[in-house]
Amino acid sequence: MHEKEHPNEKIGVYVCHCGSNIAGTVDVEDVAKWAAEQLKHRGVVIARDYKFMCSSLGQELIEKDIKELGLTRVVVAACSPHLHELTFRTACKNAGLNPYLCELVSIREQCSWVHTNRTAATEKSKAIIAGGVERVIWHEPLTPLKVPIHPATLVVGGGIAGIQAALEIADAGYPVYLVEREPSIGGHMAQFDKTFPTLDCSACILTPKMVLAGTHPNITLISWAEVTHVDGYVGNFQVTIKQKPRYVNTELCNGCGICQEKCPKKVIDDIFEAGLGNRKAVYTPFPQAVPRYPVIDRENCTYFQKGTCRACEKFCPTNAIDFTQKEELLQMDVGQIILATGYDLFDPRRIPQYGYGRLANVFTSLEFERLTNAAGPTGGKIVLRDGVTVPKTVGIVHCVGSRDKNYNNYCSSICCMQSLKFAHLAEERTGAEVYNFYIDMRTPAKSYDEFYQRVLEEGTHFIRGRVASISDAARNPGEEGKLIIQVEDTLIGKQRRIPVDMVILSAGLEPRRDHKETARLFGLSCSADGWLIERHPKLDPVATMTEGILIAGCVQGPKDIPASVVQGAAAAARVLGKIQQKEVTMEPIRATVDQDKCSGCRICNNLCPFNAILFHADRAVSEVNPALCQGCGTCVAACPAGAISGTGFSDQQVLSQIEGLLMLNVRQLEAVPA
Amino acid sequence: MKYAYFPGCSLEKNALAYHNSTLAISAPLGLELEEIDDWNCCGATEYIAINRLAAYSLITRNLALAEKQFGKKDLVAPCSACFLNLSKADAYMQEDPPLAEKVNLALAEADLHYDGGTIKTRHLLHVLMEDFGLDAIKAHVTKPLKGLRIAPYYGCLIVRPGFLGKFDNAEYPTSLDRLMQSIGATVVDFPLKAACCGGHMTQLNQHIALDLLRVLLQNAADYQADVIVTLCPMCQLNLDAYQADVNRLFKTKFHIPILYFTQMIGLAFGMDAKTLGIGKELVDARRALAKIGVEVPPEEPPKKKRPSKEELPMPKMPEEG
Amino acid sequence: MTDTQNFEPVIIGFTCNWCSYRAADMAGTARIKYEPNVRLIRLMCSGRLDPTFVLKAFSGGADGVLVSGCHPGDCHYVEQNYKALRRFHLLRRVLVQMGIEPGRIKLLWASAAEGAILADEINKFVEQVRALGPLNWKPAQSIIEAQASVSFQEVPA
Amino acid sequence: MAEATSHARTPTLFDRVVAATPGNSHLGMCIQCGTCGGSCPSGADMEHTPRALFALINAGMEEQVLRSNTPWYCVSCYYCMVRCPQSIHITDLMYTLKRMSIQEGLYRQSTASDAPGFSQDFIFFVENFGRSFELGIAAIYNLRYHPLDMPKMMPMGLGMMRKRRMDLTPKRIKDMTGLKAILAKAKELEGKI
Repeated sequence: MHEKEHPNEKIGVYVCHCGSNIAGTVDVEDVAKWAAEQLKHRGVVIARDYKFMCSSLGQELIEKDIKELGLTRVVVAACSPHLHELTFRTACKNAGLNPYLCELVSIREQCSWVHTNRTAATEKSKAIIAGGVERVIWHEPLTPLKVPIHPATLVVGGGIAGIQAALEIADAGYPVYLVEREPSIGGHMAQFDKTFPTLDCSACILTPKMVLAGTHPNITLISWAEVTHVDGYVGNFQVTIKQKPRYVNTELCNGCGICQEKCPKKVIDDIFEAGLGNRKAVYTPFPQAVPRYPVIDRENCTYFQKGTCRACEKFCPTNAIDFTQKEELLQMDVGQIILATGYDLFDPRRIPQYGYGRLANVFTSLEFERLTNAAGPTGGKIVLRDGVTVPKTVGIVHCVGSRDKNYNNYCSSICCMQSLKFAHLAEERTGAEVYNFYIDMRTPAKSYDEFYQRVLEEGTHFIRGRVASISDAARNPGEEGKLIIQVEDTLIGKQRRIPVDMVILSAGLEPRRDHKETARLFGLSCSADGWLIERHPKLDPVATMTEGILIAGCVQGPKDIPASVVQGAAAAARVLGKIQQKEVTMEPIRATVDQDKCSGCRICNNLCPFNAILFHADRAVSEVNPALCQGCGTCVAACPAGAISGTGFSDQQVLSQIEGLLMLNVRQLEAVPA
Repeated sequence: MKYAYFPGCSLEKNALAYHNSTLAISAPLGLELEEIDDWNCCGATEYIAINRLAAYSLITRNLALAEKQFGKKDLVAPCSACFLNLSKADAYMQEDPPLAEKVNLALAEADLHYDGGTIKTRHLLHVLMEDFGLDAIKAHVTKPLKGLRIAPYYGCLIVRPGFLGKFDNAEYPTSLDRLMQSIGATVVDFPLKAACCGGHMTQLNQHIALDLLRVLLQNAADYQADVIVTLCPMCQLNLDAYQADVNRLFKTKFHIPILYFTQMIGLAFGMDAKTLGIGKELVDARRALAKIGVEVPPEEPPKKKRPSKEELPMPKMPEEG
Repeated sequence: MTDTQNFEPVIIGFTCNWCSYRAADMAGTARIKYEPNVRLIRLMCSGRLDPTFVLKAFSGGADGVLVSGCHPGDCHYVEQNYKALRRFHLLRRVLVQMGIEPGRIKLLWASAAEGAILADEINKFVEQVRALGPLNWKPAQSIIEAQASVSFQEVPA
Repeated sequence: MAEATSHARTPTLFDRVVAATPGNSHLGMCIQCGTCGGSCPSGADMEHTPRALFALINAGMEEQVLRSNTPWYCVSCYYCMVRCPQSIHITDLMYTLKRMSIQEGLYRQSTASDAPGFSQDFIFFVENFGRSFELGIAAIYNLRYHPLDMPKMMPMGLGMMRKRRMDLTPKRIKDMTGLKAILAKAKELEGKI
């Protein structure tokens, strides 16, 4: 039934060498020759091979044939359609052929790059092309769908990447919803004191941006909230946001902070102060918090736990405290989404031999950031955990939890520079002897290595060797009461034991603990390490596989502040580009119900996750709403009456492709030696 | 529960106390240990240094005998070195087919054959913790070791590298700690609990070995341990038999008896010292053990003064939740 | 062509546009080598897999069929791979009735990042099918149509 | 990975070390971080840290490698192996190097020249009785290598005797012939590394 016996199509087949990428393993000339001869009866009128089909010359080749030979179908055997489908469709379009009458089959990713046996690869290429030819016969001229794009954008995560993205879009005059899980935006950058390599104060450069984001007319800041549900598709997402109760009426609150003074309940601040400092049960994480309104932390509030106290309420000059607030679900429509949810710090407790948690004076990098921060728990004094003693010797350990098959296999990329910064600060503020323990010193970006030079000049000791263990077990009087860092100094090949007062673990960056949930929520995929996957690692680092959802900052992989800002801006540029077009064009891959064939069994109705299929009770037939349909084709496969067909992936197209793929089985078996 | 049993050479004589105390506590727990008939030495750390195939054949002969005698079964080895060698051989018999093939060719000379993975070797501590559990052990405690300060010493091979899977943390294990607490003892923090006793270094290079031992003893002394509890004959031998040499060489005055964890369990079960082979240790345990049963208020851990108000909080540890 | 030694099975693989096809791309970009016996077809979603496709492949001379999609929970279309899963089990039963060993069809979840896993699984599957030997399954077209239409009535979810 | 590749070229020192080590040693993965050397209980007294030894192996400097006292000072504590960020089977590699150094006879030139002797004495009893025999080993070994240390050893030895923790005669397993046959066959199969 699905076999055009004498196809009256004129098909052109184009085999790409891709330099030696394909031609190196596949005999492209032979493949082209074979297609011309063996697929003639299927309508192939011309088959060519060319060095680079995607080059303008290659495209012209196709366009010329379309015009001169009157091709009605085009098959290009080259790389993955995900790379160049658009290129060749455009070529067809330029030559006056409907772009959807072009089929791109992959003989590079799926053949030349993954096989070594030339004969086998060549035969497989032929099969793949035969499949493409059989399929293309059934292609239909299509016109891409256009849907209006909602001008608003959702930015998830109020760290520096998210703030940058939000500001860029807002400044261009479009509305942004900036959602932040914590009470204030600012992210990790707000916790730092200095930023490498220029050592300018983190707060000084960040807070203006925070204030801007908080006051910008085009930015709706939604802090202390989380995205719980995402529906729809590029141009028209419906998102649900859970606004956690602040128990503070932001209409009335003026952020005077009296409630925080009066609150009797001290709580260790595990988030902003990295567990090193205290906050109250009602709090803003830090003085320059944006928004300035505090939140009441229910778990630790005496009133919520015991029903007494209410001190904050008593003293609030504007009666802004409202214990009756409930969690709210906010619904909003946005056209595009930028994810900038950041990272979590590697937990060094997982490396017991480094003693973090057991040995008081072993600190994490984030703890040290707070120690050095003028607004931190010690007012910027670098002291041991007793809160008074100034360290005379400091050891800084690189690569903690990074570059290690037992923990994270990747390089966290910021630790070297961060450790150099720590070395500088420790030396500058305490005059301590500082030792840096590194495997490789990685300072590749602009004026980073110069900073390394500077720290060398300041007299920091650099020991090339990964620290083996940190203990308080002294072996001689010189080690009494110290932390002993045991390491091989690999440059002299000797084991050394270096007694220090303070150890700083430059812990690596990890995906957020809940990264899997995030990926699911937004329909994205994570790499094995847990970072979100970009559309292309080099050429499309802020886009994702899902149209309309972009990523920026550490959610895509470890990176420092400059890189995060760049990505925030890049993602914003992408968003703005789309908004400017007013509408998004979408692949016309949709399902349609043949009203005459439909028996009204309604099996398809429950199969559609987008509720795109409606049932007309009166006529007892189902119908697909093309605006909602995403083209997955599940209903097509399910329809017992074969009444539903999917454009671009119709039964005929797939069945014919199968036939094509299997066409030269027998011959292939003989041709290929085992 | 029934298990195949591989005592190992040490338990035959120098660690007979370990052997006896193991059997003693097995009875009440219902732990049945059936010795592999005509087992041979595991080769310790020495044989592998001379001839790889001979060494693996030597070890695997025991597994083959066990397979013949019991079929598929768990094998209990109280000696950490034997435990390591047996599980290592088993691991490579599965992981390295060419090696396995040759080993079986050799075993065939005595009509023996072994398929990797048939006999799972486990250390006595694993079995007590995983198959019986603390509650089962607690249930038999009649004389809790109240007030006795124990430094739990794991040594290397029971926690590292875990050829058949990790049983406890390789750097900072806690299973023995929990076991000792469950029988009423006070377990002191012992940072070097999984450090090395020097192994055969006591023979090859006394200075290296004695220094390692000194550091261990010092650490236990710093935390005011009455007893170091071991689960390996080699560790016991080194710490016990060479403690005098350590004192002589470094002019120290350590007197820390080294006992087997099975002996401690036995005491808690109310068994008499003699059956448990207590008294065979060179560093006399009488003074330390005198504390047990005597009502003494648990002394507060060493120099942990009240936190001053400047003091910054310590990070929460997982177990604290 | 009976001796399994130099028998090269032909396997048709169905991939979804969002995960497994991109896994194949990934394997390519990373130059991870695998057996040339598999020929892939791109569907938008594993949910699109019509059992007739599989029967068509077998009747057309394929010795094995690989069905792959996003990991459960990661489906680009929310949950359609679960439907593919449901169908797969149904289908396998029918195939057995039709005298096709269950070992000739395999379901595989592969995320866009799992090129190596995909390659590895393909190699395993090729070996498995090679061991089963050639299929040479040729039922009348009519049977396929019939079987297809009767045995795959979806139970409304 | 290096161990995976099959070479037509004559095997290098690296190849031979890898081939003589059971399982996959991952030796080719070393990034020279020194975690092993830092973790080693006797690292301070080693002529080369394991890391340095691996570099020498890569450089094909057979003499230096097999003359080094490093493998002989390995106490088999496995710290290096569990801490190695590249999961290299360092301890097993040390065993391999011991064997090779004995075969090449190069250990004699190492500062641990008598170490193999201890192993030899140990296995003498294993090979002839099927069980090890502390007193015998200690006695023979020390008589051979540290006769002057004997007096120093005495108190400990006597203590062990007094406590009946030492045998005067070694035990012997029943099927000694079987074991001997197995070991003989194994040695024949092993041949030269």
